[in-house]
Amino acid sequence: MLHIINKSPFMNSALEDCMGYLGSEDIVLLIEDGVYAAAAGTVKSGLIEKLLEQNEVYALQADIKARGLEQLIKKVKITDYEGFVDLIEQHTPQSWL
Amino acid sequence: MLHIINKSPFMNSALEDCMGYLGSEDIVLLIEDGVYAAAAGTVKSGLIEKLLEQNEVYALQADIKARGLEQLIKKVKITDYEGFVDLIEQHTPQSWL
Amino acid sequence: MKLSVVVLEGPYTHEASDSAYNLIQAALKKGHEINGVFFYHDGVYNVTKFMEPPQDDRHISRRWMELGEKGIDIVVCIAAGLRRGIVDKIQTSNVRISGLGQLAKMILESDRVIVFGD
Amino acid sequence: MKLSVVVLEGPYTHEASDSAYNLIQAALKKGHEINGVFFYHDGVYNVTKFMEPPQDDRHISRRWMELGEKGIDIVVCIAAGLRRGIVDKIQTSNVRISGLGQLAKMILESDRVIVFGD
Amino acid sequence: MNESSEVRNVMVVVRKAPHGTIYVQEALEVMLIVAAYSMNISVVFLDDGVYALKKGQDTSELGSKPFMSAFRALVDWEIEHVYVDRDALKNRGINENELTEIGEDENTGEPVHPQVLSHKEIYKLMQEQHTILSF
Amino acid sequence: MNESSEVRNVMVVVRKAPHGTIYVQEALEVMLIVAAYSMNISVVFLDDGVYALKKGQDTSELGSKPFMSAFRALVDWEIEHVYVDRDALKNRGINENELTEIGEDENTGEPVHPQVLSHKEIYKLMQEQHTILSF
Repeated sequence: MLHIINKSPFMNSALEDCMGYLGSEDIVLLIEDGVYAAAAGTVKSGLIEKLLEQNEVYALQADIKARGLEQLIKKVKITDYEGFVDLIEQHTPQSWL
Repeated sequence: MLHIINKSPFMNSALEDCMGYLGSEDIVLLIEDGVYAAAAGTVKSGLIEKLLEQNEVYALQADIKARGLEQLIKKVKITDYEGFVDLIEQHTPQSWL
Repeated sequence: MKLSVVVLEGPYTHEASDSAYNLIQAALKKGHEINGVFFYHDGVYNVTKFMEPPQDDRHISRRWMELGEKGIDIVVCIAAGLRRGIVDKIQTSNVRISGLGQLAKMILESDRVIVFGD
Repeated sequence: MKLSVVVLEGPYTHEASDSAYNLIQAALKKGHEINGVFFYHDGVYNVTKFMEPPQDDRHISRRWMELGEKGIDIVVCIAAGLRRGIVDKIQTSNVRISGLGQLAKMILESDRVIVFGD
Repeated sequence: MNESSEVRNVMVVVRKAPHGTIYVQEALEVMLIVAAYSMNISVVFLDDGVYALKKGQDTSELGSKPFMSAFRALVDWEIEHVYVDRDALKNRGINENELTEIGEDENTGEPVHPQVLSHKEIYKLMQEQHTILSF
Repeated sequence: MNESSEVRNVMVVVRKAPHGTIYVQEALEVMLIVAAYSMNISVVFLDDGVYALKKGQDTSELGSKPFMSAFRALVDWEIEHVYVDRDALKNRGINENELTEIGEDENTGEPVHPQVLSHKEIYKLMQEQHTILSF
């Protein structure tokens, strides 16, 4: 499964909620305000760092650039919309709205 | 000041964020999905219980009834829309959207 | 008290519109003056005239129209409306389109301004 | 891959509409088939024809209209539209109004369905 | 691209609270229609979504449509696979008996209750889906 | 009903992140207009709102309007009281020097920076307001 998170981890629980339902093969994709979770050195960085112990985490490039995020957590993979399409092709998507 | 919270404390940080900016004379009013914070016996009840040590907390009756909440934290005051009007008349409102 | 109300969210979608309406009714009942209602952001969707909600539901644009009929100044932000395609020909009667300056005027003329949104 | 896309939020207001559009463009570029776009909830606001965004901004209903022109099936939910007053006469061309059954059909016909919302 | 051969598995996930936004109400409308097509539909209430099934909701004072009464008849619409997250209930101090029934058994007339499941059980169901519609 | 006699104190509070929703963009439009009236306007960035002032935002790939460039010229619009919450920055790992300037001093030509304040200082300002517009 591809878990899609589009909310800031600072103000919304979507990412934390999703983490209770993750298989080891599952992938997490951060889009829209969800990409703030990929920023390094924040009080919420631990969430993605923990996720990365078992799962692959992607973040959408266009959203990262729009938000001016430069220091990302290592091992978070950056993808563009075409990569997003590939991820959907490979996994059933679930949006954690 | 009258701090108005309209988000569920389980999924949004508005109530916790607001608590960093409270004067001892200030009042907190829970409306819309914010009233879930007034429910007793939840993992988030502690927020309002802590608030009540210093501040008055109101919750809007129409929203409580709509959500079927019965067991509320003691000392939370129930008000109707007319009471809401009185609170606005007495205090400058700030909505923590 | 002279009260102005700002609504940032659309009808049905978010309770903001209902909360604003119910508060205004209570304020009127208590004899306060509603200086104006300002629809901004998705709030501009509150007054589209072709709404046909299910029969057992409230009719939100009609409610605002009726408040306008009573003489309450109901203003739809032109910038927010244009962006969203909510122009005067698809709006209900008794509301008017104006700029954000109208919100500034409401602030200057009111004792209190309250914002409802998401 | 046959992909269907559900959009639950309105234009400009929420990035959901942009994310959906950008994803569809990328999918088309890679040779996938877009089985349909279904606008539900506030998504129905995406195709109002009177939108006039600032000149330096994207024109969201025009984008959807152009996708429709290319033959992509763009469906606006009738129940969500009626409630909000978004009826066919204020919608852009190359989109059609239909029921939720259309969403069910898209699910039956697609390899993947993705939801964008708030 | 998925195991099921003919009948597609579709899951509607409800995570938001009712009344504050229209998400739950319009999710309900989706369930009722999708269930009418030949699909194997399941509905899962997670997080604040569990509040949608709470008994005793009364929107009369709010003036909004009492849509939640339709949850009491899901079974009549062929929606029988209705699941509720156990932790979500616990975190909100909600007992199972505070949840509405979702209809009655057509043979016995007994009330049908939503099934309370663990994260793990819900996750297993998620993995079996062709489509997950989230609200 | 408040201390100020003639000029009204109006505060615009920005708490949401930019780009995900239109809240920040439309808050900006409000600031610019309200400042043109005879009011004493202040703008406060709290919580995710602080991201609105981050340097290096580039929406070209997204296709949306680069509205945030207007924050670099707030001073030209007579918006000089611009405050940022210290804890919000710290929690997000943002240094002050990663924030955009809000214009330049009309006498010296020096860049003007938003002022970083504590909760307490911001709360004091809140208490002095006639109107607080929240986004």
